[in-house]
Amino acid sequence: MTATIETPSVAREQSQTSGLFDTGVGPDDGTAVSSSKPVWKHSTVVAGVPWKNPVGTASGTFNLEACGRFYDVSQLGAVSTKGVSPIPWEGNPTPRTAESPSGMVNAVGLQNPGVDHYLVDELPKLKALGATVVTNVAGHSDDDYAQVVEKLADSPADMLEINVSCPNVSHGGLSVGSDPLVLGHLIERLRKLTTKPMVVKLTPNVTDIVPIARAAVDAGADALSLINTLIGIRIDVETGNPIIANVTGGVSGPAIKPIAVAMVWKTRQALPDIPIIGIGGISSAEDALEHLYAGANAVEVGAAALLDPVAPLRIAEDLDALLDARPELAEKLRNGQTWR
Amino acid sequence: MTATIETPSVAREQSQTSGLFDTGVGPDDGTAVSSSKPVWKHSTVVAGVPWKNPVGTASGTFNLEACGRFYDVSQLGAVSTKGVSPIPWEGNPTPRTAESPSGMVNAVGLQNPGVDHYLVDELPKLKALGATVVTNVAGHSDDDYAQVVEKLADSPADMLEINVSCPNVSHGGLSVGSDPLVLGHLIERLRKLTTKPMVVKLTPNVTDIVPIARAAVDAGADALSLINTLIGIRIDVETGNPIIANVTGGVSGPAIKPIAVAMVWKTRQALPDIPIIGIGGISSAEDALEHLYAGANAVEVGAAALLDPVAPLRIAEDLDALLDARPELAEKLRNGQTWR
Amino acid sequence: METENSQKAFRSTRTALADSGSGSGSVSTEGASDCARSRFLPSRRSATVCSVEMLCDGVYSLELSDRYMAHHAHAGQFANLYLHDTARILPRPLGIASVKGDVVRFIFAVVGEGTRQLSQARIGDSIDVLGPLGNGFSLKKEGRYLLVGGGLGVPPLVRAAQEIRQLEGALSTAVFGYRAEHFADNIVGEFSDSTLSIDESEGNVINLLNKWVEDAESTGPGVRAAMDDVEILSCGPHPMMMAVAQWAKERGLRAQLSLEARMGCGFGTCVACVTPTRDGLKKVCIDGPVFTVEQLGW
Amino acid sequence: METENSQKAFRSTRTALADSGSGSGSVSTEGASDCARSRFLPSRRSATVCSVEMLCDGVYSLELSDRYMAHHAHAGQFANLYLHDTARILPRPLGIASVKGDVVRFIFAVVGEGTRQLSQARIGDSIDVLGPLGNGFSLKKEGRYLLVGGGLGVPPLVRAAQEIRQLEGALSTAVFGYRAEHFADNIVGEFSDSTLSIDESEGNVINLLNKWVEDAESTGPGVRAAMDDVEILSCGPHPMMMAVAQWAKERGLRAQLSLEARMGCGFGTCVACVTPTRDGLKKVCIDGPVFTVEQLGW
Ligand SMILES: Cc1cc2nc3c(=O)[nH]c(=O)nc-3n(C[C@H](O)[C@H](O)[C@H](O)COP(=O)(O)OP(=O)(O)OC[C@H]3O[C@@H](n4cnc5c(N)ncnc54)[C@H](O)[C@@H]3O)c2cc1C
Ligand SMILES: Cc1cc2nc3c(=O)[nH]c(=O)nc-3n(C[C@H](O)[C@H](O)[C@H](O)COP(=O)(O)OP(=O)(O)OC[C@H]3O[C@@H](n4cnc5c(N)ncnc54)[C@H](O)[C@@H]3O)c2cc1C
Ligand SMILES: Cc1cc2nc3c(=O)[nH]c(=O)nc-3n(C[C@H](O)[C@H](O)[C@H](O)COP(=O)(O)O)c2cc1C
Ligand SMILES: Cc1cc2nc3c(=O)[nH]c(=O)nc-3n(C[C@H](O)[C@H](O)[C@H](O)COP(=O)(O)O)c2cc1C
Ligand code: FES
Ligand code: FES
Repeated sequence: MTATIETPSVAREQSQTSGLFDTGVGPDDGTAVSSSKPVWKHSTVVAGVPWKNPVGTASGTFNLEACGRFYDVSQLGAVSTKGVSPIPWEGNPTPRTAESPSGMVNAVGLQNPGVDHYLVDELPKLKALGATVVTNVAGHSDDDYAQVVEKLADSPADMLEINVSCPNVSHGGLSVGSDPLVLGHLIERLRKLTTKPMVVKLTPNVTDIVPIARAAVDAGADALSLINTLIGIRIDVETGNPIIANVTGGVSGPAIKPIAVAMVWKTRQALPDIPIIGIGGISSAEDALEHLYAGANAVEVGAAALLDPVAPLRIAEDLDALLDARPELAEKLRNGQTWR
Repeated sequence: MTATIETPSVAREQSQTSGLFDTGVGPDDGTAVSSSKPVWKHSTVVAGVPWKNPVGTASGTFNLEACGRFYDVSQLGAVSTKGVSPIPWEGNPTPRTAESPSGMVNAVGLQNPGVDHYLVDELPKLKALGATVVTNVAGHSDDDYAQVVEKLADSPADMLEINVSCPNVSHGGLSVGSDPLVLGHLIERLRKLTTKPMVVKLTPNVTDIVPIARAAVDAGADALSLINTLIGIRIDVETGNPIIANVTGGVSGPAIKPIAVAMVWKTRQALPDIPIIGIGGISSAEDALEHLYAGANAVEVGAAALLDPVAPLRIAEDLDALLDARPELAEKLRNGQTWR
Repeated sequence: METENSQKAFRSTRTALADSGSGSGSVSTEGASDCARSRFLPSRRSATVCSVEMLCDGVYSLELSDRYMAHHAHAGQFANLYLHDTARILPRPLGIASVKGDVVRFIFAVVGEGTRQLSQARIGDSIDVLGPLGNGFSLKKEGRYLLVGGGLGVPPLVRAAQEIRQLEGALSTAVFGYRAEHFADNIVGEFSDSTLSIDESEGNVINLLNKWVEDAESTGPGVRAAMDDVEILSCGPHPMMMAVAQWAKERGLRAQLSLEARMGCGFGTCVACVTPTRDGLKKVCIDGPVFTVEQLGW
Repeated sequence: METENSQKAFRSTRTALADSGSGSGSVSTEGASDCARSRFLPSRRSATVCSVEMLCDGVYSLELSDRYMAHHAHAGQFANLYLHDTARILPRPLGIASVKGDVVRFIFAVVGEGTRQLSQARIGDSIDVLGPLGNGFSLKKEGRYLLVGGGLGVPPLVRAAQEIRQLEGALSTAVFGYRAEHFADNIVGEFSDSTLSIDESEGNVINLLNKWVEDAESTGPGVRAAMDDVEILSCGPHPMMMAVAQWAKERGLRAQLSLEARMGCGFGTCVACVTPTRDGLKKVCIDGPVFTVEQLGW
C-alpha cells in the first residue's frame, strides 16, 4: 500500500507562530530530516479503516502543533488525538508528572480545549495533512460522552476512541470502564449517535478485562484499544508527600508492557474476532511485535512519543522492515486478521 | 532495640553441603563481610510482633540455604518464606522467568517441598538462628489453606502470611484474593484454626483493593501485606510465542513500585488501623520510605533480593540511617503506628 | 536464540545532522536540500561529549557537540538531555549556557540520580539530546540588560550575555546570587559588560540591584532616561523571581522571567508543564520558559 | 529540591573485598579476621574491567579484576554479571573461562542487548558481579579428560584445561566445535595437552570424538585400559550434549555435563532454573550447572 504524500504546510505554519517570541528554531539550514514518497509495504485495517501501517500514536501523547514540526504525521498508521470533552477542561494542578522506573506517572487531568475547538482546529488541520484520525473522547458523565460523540458524528474523524478510564460522575466517581453493565449501557447509547467506527479504550485497573471487553463489544463497539494507564503514586521521600499534585496518576511507559501484552492476549483469547489496538510500553518495533503476536491488529505508541517526537514513525519504519521477515503475520494484518 | 546476635552456624553448614560437588567456594580467606553486634536504632511492630527493623524479605525471594551463606538472616526485620502447600508441589514447566523493563516476570508455580518438610527443616533452622519468621501459605483450594494453617498453628512461626493470589479451585480457578465474599469466607475459616498473627497478602489484579482488604480484616486478618505480582506476558519476537512456558507470569521489581505504593496508600486511607506490610519494587531504602510514607508499618523486599542476596539487609541498614533524620516517622513505626 | 531486545527503549534514531536523509526503515528519504518544502526539525539524536568539568562542589559544566543546536540556540532556550540508564526515561531539561562553534555548553547541579549520571560522562561519550526547545528571551538591538540570576538559574543568562555582546548598542550587567561559591562569575565575565555577584552569607540579588541603582544614580543626572532603557532578564528560584518581578514593577522596568516546571516531554505535547498566565494556562516548555511579568500577571 | 533518587535500584553495596568491615548503614561491623565464626560469602559487588577484546565477529573476551572470584573459581562455575542499564535487572550468567592472578576472564557472544552492553565496556569501567556460583566439574588428580565444547559452551572448558594442567597426573584434550571461526583454540591451547576443533562446514564434535578414538586405537594395544581413565567434561548446546552423553554411554565413559537455564537469581533462591534429574527437579544454578549423565538420566 502506497502512502499519500502530503506537504505538511499546516504544521509548518504552526511551528512558526506557536510561541510568544520567534524562537529562531526553524528548518532553515538544510540539516533537518526530509522524507518524501515513503512506501509502506505492510498496512493493516482496523474495524474497516485502512491504516498505512500498524503504528499509531496513543491519545495524550500526540499534538499536531508540537509533533508536526518534527515529522510528517500523515505517515503514521493513525493518530489518536488528546481526549476531547464537551467544554474546555482545565485539568489538574501541577506538578502533573513524575518519573518511575522505566515509566512515568501522569495526572494531566484531561486538560483540553473542548470538542468545538477541536472541530475547527486540530481535526481539519490533520485531515488536510492526510492523516488517519482517531478522535479520543473523554467525559465525566454519560451525557458528556454523548455530547461529544454527537458533535463528532458528521466530522471527518476516521474513528472514535471512547476513553472509559476517567473517573465518572454518572458512575459515582469510578471509571465506567470498570463495570461491564455500566459500560454496556454507555456504549449502547453512543452507538445510536454515530455510524463511525467506534473503538472503546479499556482500563487495566480491573480484576478481569474479559467481561468488560465483552460488554463493550456486545453493546456495539467496533474495536477495542487497550490499555490505558495503571493507577500509581510516587512519593517525595524528603517531604513524605506525593510528587503529583493530584496524588494518584497513571503509570505508562516500558514498565507496563508485560501487563499490557497480557491484557491484549487475554482479550484476544476470549474475543477472537474483535479488532484490537494494542497499547502499553511500546518504544520499539520489537515491542510492537509483542502486542501483534499477542493478538493485536495495530498498536498505538504513548510515552515513547513524549521522549522522542518521531518515535512512532521510527517504530513504524522499523516494523515495516521486521514484517518483511514475517510474511505470515504481515499477511494477516493486511487482511484485518490477527496472529492469534 | 538491640538485635540478638546469633552465630549463623546452620547456614554455614548448609553452604558446605548444599551442592553435589565441593564448590571450593567458602568464607575461608578472610575477605568476606563480617557483622557482629549490630544495633538497630529503629524497630517496628506488626500486628503485635516486634521486628528488629522495618525491612523483611518477600516470599519466594528468600531461601535460607541460599541466602544464609551471604548474611546473617536473623538481622532482618523478618523473613517471609516461600509459600508452603499441604503436599510438595512440582511447580510449572521451564522457562519460568523472563526480563521486562525494570522488572521480571516469573511463573515458578509455587514449587515447594510442602509444609511437613518446612516444619522439620527450614522453620526450625530459621528459629535456631533467631530470625523472625513469616510463614507464607499457599493453596489451590480452601482445604489446602486450612490444612497448612492447622499444621502451622503450633509451630514456632511468628506470623502466617496467607497468599490469596494463587489460582484457586474452590473459586473456579480465579484467585480467592479477587472476590471479597470468597476471601472473607476463607479467612473466617482460617481464623478459627490459629491464634497466630495472620497477615493476608493481597493481589493487585483487582478493580478496587479496598473492599477486598476490608473483607479480609472483617473476617479476622491481623494485618495485610500488599502487593503480590501483576499478571504479565513477555513474547519472544523471533518465535511469536510467550517466553514463559506457563504463558502468563507475575511481574515484580522496580517497574511495579508506583502501582504498589498507590495500593498501600488507598488501603491505608480506607483502613486507618490495620497493620500493612508494603511490598513491590523496593530496591533501596528510599523505595522503602515511599511505602512507609504511603502508610505501611513495614516492608518486604522481593525481586531486589534475587539480584543481590544481601539487598534486604543493605536496605535495612540504609533505612536505619534515613530514619535518624525522620524521628517522627521512626517514632510512629516503633509504636505500631503509621505515617498516614 | 530468542531475542529479548524489544527492550531497546528509546534508542536514538536517525540523527538529523549525522545522517539526514537515511531512514532506518523502509521510508525512502531524500537529501534534505532536495526538498525544501518537507523539512522538519531534528528530533532526538545523540551528541558527543567534548568536556566535563566540575565548577564547584556539585556543579558541572558539560559541553556537547551538536551543530544544529549550536547554530540555533537562543538565550533562554533549553535542551532535553536523556540518560543511558533506560529505567530513567524522562528528559533532564537544561538551559543552554553558551555556544562556541558547533559546541553547546550546559551548567548544572547534581540534585538527583539523573544529574549525577550526567556528571559522570566522559569525553567521547554520546548523550541523547533534543532541542533547542522553548521560547527564549526577546532581545532588542539596543538597551541595557540586567541579567538577574540565582543559583542554577544563571546558565541561560550566560547565553544572554553572549548574545547581547553581539548586538551593536546593547550592554549587559550580570547580577548573580549564589548559595556559596561564585562558580559562574568567570564564565559570564567573558561576555557581560560588568558582573556583580553575591552569596547567601552576604545577601541576595535584590541587595545587589538596589546597590546598582544607587551607583547609577550617584553617577549624576540622566539616570532616569537611562533607566527607561533597562530591561531585566531573570532566571532563578521562584521566590527570587517573584521578588525581582516586584522590584522591576516598582521601578516601571520591563522584565522577562524564565520559569522551571516538571516536564513530561519538553516540546508541547503532554501538557504537564503548565503555568497560569493572564491568558490562561500556558505550557512552560513551548510557550515559555520565558514569560514577561505582564504575561504572568505577577 | 525533591529527591527522586529512590530509583537507585541495585546499586552495588559493601564490596566484600574492597571494604570488608564497613557497612553503609548503622550496623557496626568488624574486620573479618576478628571473628571467624560470622563470616559470609561476598555478595554483589563491583569489579574493574581490565580488558575487552573481540575474538571474532560477535564474540568477546572480558577480563575483570576480582580477587575473591579469582581465588575461588573452579572449572564449571559461573558468575552473574549485571548491567548499568537499571531497566535490565536480571543477571547475565557467564562461565568463568580462566583465571590469572586476581583477574577472571569471561568469553561471551553478543546475543541480545545485555551482552551487547557488556561488549561495550571499557578498561577501568566497573561491572557488578556475583560469584563464583554453582557446582563446577569434579576433577580427580589423575586421568585423561576430554573437554567437549560447542560454541559458547567452551569457556568453562578452558578453565577446566587450566585446572587440569595444575594436576599431577591428568591430561586434557580439548574437542571443540564452532559455528565458524575457531575463536578459542589459541586460548585453550595455552592449557590443554592437545586441541582438536571443527566448525559447522566440516562436521561436529561427535566426528572429532570418533576420530580421536580411532587415532587412539591405531596407536596399538592398551587402549581399552587407557579408556577406563577417560572422563568427558562437556558444555554446549542441548542437542550436542545429548549426543555426547549418548556417545559416552555407548563407550562406558563417565561424563559431566554443564547445563544452561534461564535464571532469576543464580544462587538458589528463586527456583526458576530447575531441570529434571533422577532425584527430581534440581536447580541448575546451585545444584549444577554441572551434572553427571547418571544424575540427569540421559
Ligand atoms: C526549562 C528548564 C531549564 C533548566 N535548566 C537548568 C540548568 O541550566 N541547570 C540546572 O542545574 N538545572 C536546570 N533545570 C533543572 C533540571 O532540569 C533538574 O535539576 C534535573 O532535571 C534534575 O534531574 P535529576 O535526575 O538529577 O533529579 P531527580 O529529582 O532524580 O529527577 C526526577 C525527575 O524530576 C525532574 N526534575 C527534578 N527536579 C526538577 C526541576 N528543578 N525542574 C524540572 N524538572 C525536575 C527530572 O527532570 C526528572 O524527570 C532546568 C529545568 C527546566 C524545566
Ligand atoms: C550457567 C550459565 C553459563 C553461561 N555461560 C556463558 C558463557 O560463558 N558465554 C556466553 O556467551 N554465554 C553464556 N551463557 C549464556 C548467557 O547467559 C546469555 O547469552 C546472556 O545472558 C544473554 O543476555 P542478553 O541480554 O544478551 O540476551 P537477552 O536475550 O536480551 O536476555 C534477556 C534475558 O534472558 C536471559 N538469557 C538469554 N539467553 C540466555 C541463555 N542462553 N541462558 C540463560 N539465560 C539467557 C538473560 O540472562 C536475560 O535475563 C551462560 C548461561 C548460563 C545459564
Ligand atoms: C501524558 C499522557 C496523557 C494521556 N492522555 C490520554 C487521553 O487523553 N486519553 C486516553 O485515552 N489516554 C491518554 N493517555 C494514555 C495513553 O494513551 C496510553 O494508553 C498509555 O500511556 C499507555 O501507553 P504507553 O505505555 O505507550 O504510554 C495519556 C498518557 C499520557 C502519558
Ligand atoms: C520468583 C518469585 C517467587 C515468588 N513466590 C511467592 C510466593 O511463594 N508467595 C507469595 O506470596 N509471593 C511470592 N512472590 C511475590 C513476592 O513476594 C512479591 O509480592 C512480589 O514479587 C512484589 O515485590 P517485588 O516487586 O519486591 O518483587 C514471588 C515473587 C517472585 C519474584
Ligand atoms: S513538558 Fe510536555 S507540554 Fe510541556
Ligand atoms: S536461578 Fe534462582 S534458583 Fe536458580
